[in-house]
Amino acid sequence: MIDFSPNESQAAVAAVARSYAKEVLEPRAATLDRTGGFPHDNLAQAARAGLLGINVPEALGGRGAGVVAYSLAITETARACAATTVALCVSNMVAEVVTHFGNEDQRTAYVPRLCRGELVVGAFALSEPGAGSDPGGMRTKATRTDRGWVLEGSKLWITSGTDAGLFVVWARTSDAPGTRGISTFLVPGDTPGLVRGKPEHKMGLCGSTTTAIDFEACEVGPQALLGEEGRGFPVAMMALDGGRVGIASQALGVGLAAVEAAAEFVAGDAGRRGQQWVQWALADAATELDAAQLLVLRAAWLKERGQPFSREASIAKVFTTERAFAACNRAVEAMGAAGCDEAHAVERGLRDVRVTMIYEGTSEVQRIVISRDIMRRFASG
Amino acid sequence: MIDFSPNESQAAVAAVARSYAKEVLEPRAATLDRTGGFPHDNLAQAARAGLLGINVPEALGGRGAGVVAYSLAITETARACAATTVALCVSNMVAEVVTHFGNEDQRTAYVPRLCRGELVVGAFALSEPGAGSDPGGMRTKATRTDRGWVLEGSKLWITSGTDAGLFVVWARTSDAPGTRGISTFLVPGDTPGLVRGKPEHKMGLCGSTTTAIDFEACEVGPQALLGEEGRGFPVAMMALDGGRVGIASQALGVGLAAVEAAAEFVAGDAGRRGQQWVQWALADAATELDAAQLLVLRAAWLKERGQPFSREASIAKVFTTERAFAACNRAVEAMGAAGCDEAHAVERGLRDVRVTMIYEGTSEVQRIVISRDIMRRFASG
Amino acid sequence: MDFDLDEDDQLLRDTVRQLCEQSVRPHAGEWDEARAIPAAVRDELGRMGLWALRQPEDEGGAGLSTVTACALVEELAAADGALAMLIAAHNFAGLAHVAAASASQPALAGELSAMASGQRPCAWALAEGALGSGEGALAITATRQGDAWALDGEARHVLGAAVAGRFVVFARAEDGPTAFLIDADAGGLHVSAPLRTHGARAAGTAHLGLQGVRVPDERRLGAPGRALTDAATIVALRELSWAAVACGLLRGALQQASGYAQQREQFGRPIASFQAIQWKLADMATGLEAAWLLTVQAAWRCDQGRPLGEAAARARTWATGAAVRGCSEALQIHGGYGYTREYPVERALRDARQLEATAGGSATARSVLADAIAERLG
Amino acid sequence: MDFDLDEDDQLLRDTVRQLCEQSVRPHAGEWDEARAIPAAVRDELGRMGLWALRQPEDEGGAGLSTVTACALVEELAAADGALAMLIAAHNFAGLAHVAAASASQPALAGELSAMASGQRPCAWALAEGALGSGEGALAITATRQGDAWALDGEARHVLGAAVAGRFVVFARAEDGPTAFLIDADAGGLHVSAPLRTHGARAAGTAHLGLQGVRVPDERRLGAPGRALTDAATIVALRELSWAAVACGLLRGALQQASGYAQQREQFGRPIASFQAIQWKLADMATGLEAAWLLTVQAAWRCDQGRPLGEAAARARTWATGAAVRGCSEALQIHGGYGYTREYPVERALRDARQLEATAGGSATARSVLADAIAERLG
Repeated sequence: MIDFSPNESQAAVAAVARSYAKEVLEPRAATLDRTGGFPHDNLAQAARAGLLGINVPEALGGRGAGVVAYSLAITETARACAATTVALCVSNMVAEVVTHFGNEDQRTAYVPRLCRGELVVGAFALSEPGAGSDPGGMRTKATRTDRGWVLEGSKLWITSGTDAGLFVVWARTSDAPGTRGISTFLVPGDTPGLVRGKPEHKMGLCGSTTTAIDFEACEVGPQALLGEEGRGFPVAMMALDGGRVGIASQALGVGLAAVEAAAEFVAGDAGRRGQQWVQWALADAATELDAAQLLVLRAAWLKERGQPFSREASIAKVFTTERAFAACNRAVEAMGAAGCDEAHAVERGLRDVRVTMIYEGTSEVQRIVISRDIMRRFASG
Repeated sequence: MIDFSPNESQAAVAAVARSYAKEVLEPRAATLDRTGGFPHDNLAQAARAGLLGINVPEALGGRGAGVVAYSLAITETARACAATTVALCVSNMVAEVVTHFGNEDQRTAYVPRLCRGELVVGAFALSEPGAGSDPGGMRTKATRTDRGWVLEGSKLWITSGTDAGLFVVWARTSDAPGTRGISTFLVPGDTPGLVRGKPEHKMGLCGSTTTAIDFEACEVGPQALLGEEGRGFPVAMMALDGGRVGIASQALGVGLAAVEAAAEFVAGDAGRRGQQWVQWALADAATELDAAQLLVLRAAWLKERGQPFSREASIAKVFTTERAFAACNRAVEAMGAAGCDEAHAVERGLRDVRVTMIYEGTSEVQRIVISRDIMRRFASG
Repeated sequence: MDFDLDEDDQLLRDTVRQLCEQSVRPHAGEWDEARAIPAAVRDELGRMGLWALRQPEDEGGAGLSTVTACALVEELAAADGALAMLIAAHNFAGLAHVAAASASQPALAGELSAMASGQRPCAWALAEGALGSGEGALAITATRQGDAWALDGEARHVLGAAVAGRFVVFARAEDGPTAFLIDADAGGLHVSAPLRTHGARAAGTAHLGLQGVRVPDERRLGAPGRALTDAATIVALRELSWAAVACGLLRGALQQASGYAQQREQFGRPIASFQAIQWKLADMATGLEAAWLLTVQAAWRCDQGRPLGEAAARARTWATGAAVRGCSEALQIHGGYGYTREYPVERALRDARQLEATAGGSATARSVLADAIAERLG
Repeated sequence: MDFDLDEDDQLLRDTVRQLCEQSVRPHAGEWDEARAIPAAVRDELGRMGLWALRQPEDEGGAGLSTVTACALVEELAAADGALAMLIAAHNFAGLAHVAAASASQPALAGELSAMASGQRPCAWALAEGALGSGEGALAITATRQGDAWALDGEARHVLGAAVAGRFVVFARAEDGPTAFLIDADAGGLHVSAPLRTHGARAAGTAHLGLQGVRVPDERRLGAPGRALTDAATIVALRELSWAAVACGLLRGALQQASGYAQQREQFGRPIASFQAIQWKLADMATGLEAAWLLTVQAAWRCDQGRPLGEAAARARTWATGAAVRGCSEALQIHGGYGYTREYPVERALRDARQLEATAGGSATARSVLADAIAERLG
């Protein structure tokens, strides 16, 4: 039966995330944005707060709190610091993917350490220079040897690439056409031949790192293979679909924080408070983010129940990221020159949120997914 | 040197159109919309006012006033009655096309009679059921005989199809691939075998007729060929490019009238007058229509100087028709329930203007033209 | 947390869908043209309980939750926007107002079951803008005469007035704005010819005129002077139902456009294979999902007894806006055909536009939202 | 009617374009990073007359029409938004205000030629919202002391303050709002560190503080009490120049995006072959043409001596809006690369956003338009 209330345990996780955000993230967020670099301490504290394995079974060191709780928590942390949040999102997904596709050895070797922060964070190495949205074009190769596999190739746009302690790496293990020759590997960050690139200089999310990773004759053992050989594509799809829920939750948090900050600023500014255009801009932003949250939670809820949620995740992602960007723009407009000054967090939010329309599948990719689904459902009009 | 003022003769034509619109069109427009049918008398009076050959040389019975004057005049008439205006637009373009591509006999046979209204109006028969935006898919055939040509096939979406006295008809005269086998014919409305369909039942423009025309063994003499055999495509392109300026001018007039009517309504309504959202909606609409008018006049001015204007006509058309539709929507919103009542002309404007985003090349077709041009101009970034 | 309708409710929705496919959708174009919905159809829907969706079963209603009632309104709107608006206004405004008032006015209870047949729906005649600008917007006066009232004045653009059997009207009385239930055949009551509206043409919008109409005090709704306060609750319900109508209009248009795009060919392939068309469909679908979740959330809040105003206003602004944009895109996808009345998308666009502008338009809803934000900030 | 620039002006524009290609565009990213434009560059532009575009040649200016001046600002903005904003504010606000005032204050004439070098631009420090809400928004007071004035207070978010050699400030005086020209090295004048702004980072936005700053009466601009009336004319000029900046930003972004889309391949073909990308480019180009024509029309009105306010407000609202939307689409077309500072589109988006929000934002311009409509309707 229709019910939109979070249950107690979901609310509890959200509360933990909220106080972590307030106490740990918020005081440091402006400085982190300015100085850049990787937020080691923030993530160590996230591990202590149990936020690195929210949807991972307790037996493996996680919270076992489910996807809805995960989404609520990510929205809370993103209100304070979107940069730390993206590292947090990805690490949570790495832990989920290893839990889901790993064998017993892989699970016990990595998941508890990911949850405890001992591997700093996890990272995905999927994109390549020529194949952003096109896994079929992947060129990184894994060649089987006596002692396991040798990886060769270049990956791009890797969140936490500077510091992650574990990489989930996709590579081609056969010449089978399209995506059928792709396999997945678990590669610890200190593996020789895994060469971390320099962090990209970005518009926003300056407190997270994004790098290339080169694999230069990078040898891994036979136990590095995650799941079956040639079955890497479904792993990527799970990582991406789940990732979309996370990124949508992140964008939502940035948008909500911007609208709230703008409303507070406006309330203290006699010249703006009485302007209908300001009131309406904030009202529309709040409405759109309300709808966005429902879309995000619905996708999370479906995933939690084990039902298909790919289409819903795409809808949640494209709607939430675009509406959150619009909300940040409206917030800045409502505040005027102050909104464009780094002294106010909405300025950072505007830069941070912009990438959510790009990573984990651009808005364009989501629209392709959604329109394919429509064609299927309404084939005959 | 930059100069945005219309010259005296342009202003004079606009003034003629304005009083024609006020005196003839406006009093009848609501009834015409309600009862439907073809506006015979409106068009007869347009002929008397010299509005059926605005950009046609005086030697052929036209005004010789140029394209800018034509655009200004169409905008004026569309303020009062968009339905009559579309018949007027098409007839003007037919007169221009015959003037431009016709031989001496064709010109003197048809153009003065078009201008005097003796042929009622002219019409274009280009679209076909399967080939709306794709002249390459045209199926209507013209077969050469001893006595001239025989036309066979079906045309669709013909403005003034019920009553036009002269049709410009495109048909395939050879199997040459693409558009190279297409020729143009001038077919008087009373030619046996030219079968007029029933008027479409439309959302708006109810005072103009849109029909199919079937050509059933329709025989025409050798003098019916307009321009060279196989060179029908350039004729269509001229008709369409010029037509776009006309339709953009038409949409502009509908939009301007809606904004002005809404402003007047709001001024008389204490509850709405003070609402900033109403003021801003009208301010934005006025701004967009101002830009639209500049785009339309620039395209008209280029055409008048004999310079390429296809790209500019596409930009003017897509911008003006979409912004005019938006302006009508804003006008209706500003007026509330009254705006949705046929008792106010904005209700009709909202229905009438919607088709301008479709005919003479949809917004989608215009965007293809525009993006092709961008690619050419900014090839290297 | 749960996003699914109960199975029972899904079954009920499927039944209504079937009914719509058989008895509504094929005729919606004719009714639009004729500017009226046949009484027989209204009766048939009455037998399904659609004119008393949320009334308890022992009072002749269908006894549905607000969530389920909205789901059924959405179904109706996917087939015919005018019919859906008529039913929504009757259930969520007229009937809801009388039901709320009947708690303290037992004489009204008898009216409720009579209103459930749909033969003569109940129209709710609050003047546009009255909630924002107060009783000054009311153009009807009520004068006390013993144990009755005399009403004079007019209410303009009243949805359903042309077919209504009863009216809820708002009048300026000595104690302030006061509401009354009036029979359509009351002496001195005059209903104009149906207005020629842009959309929802079959919903019988008309002006209502009252000249010395006598109304017994027992048909007063709520306390004298409190009518606009009471109306705020009803307005929220009506906004919610408008949101459900918008969802149905948009879904219907999306289905039409998607089906058309897969059949229609251009340059030798279905236009659905062009990215520009895919984008339009994707944006319609995304906007629809957002609209529907906002609507269900608001309905659920209502069922939970939580404050409804803000949630309903959000659902209404987003859903009606998305419906206008989406129906316009659906028309565009149909090209020239979309502009003709042969295809239902032009009607959907007109209905959506009418819905968006009706009863103060989204402007009223946005004011509710702006006030709520201002209030939270103190 | 004529839509072409004169040939002379086209040549001049081409010269400035070349200069930008050589000396501006390659360094705009560094300047953004360093949050400053080197003095040598400002000097170079000064030698071209860019710091006195509309000043008569015999007063050390370039003697250009407003149309041509806007065309050059547009060129600058296509290469570097921050530099263009700095030059636009100097020419169309600070310098324009002093030039207007010098007609009745001959002592100011000497300042004009000194301001033409660009070494120390003139910043115009009208408080955000002052035009709408009146002198209450002014946080500076001026007290008469014999033939001089003492100024106290602050002006916030002043574009160019960090590099300015002179300031036009607006103060509340006994007779009402009054404007003054102050040297940056005046005793008691304090400029904050450059603010970390979202965009136009190299334009040196900072807060200006005044503590007992002494200004001789001969550096008063215009009549006492009339400063906000005078300011309305200058605001219109500045809005016009913002519109020209927006056009340049948008054109630059369109060029970048179009070039990138033709080089970048996905699924084995250039992304420019996908309709979704084509649509974005077409909409950017269309919005740009509209923006530029509105801008030129307003500039032409100014050259003709016609009222400028409404035309400038229209150009500004449309152009800055189109620039924000277009630059964001350009970034999106670049995908992940667009989000990095390796490509200039993220800077263009930040600059456009800053421009849109600067000096009261489009809100101020829209208020001008709404007032004009209200006035026409009486």
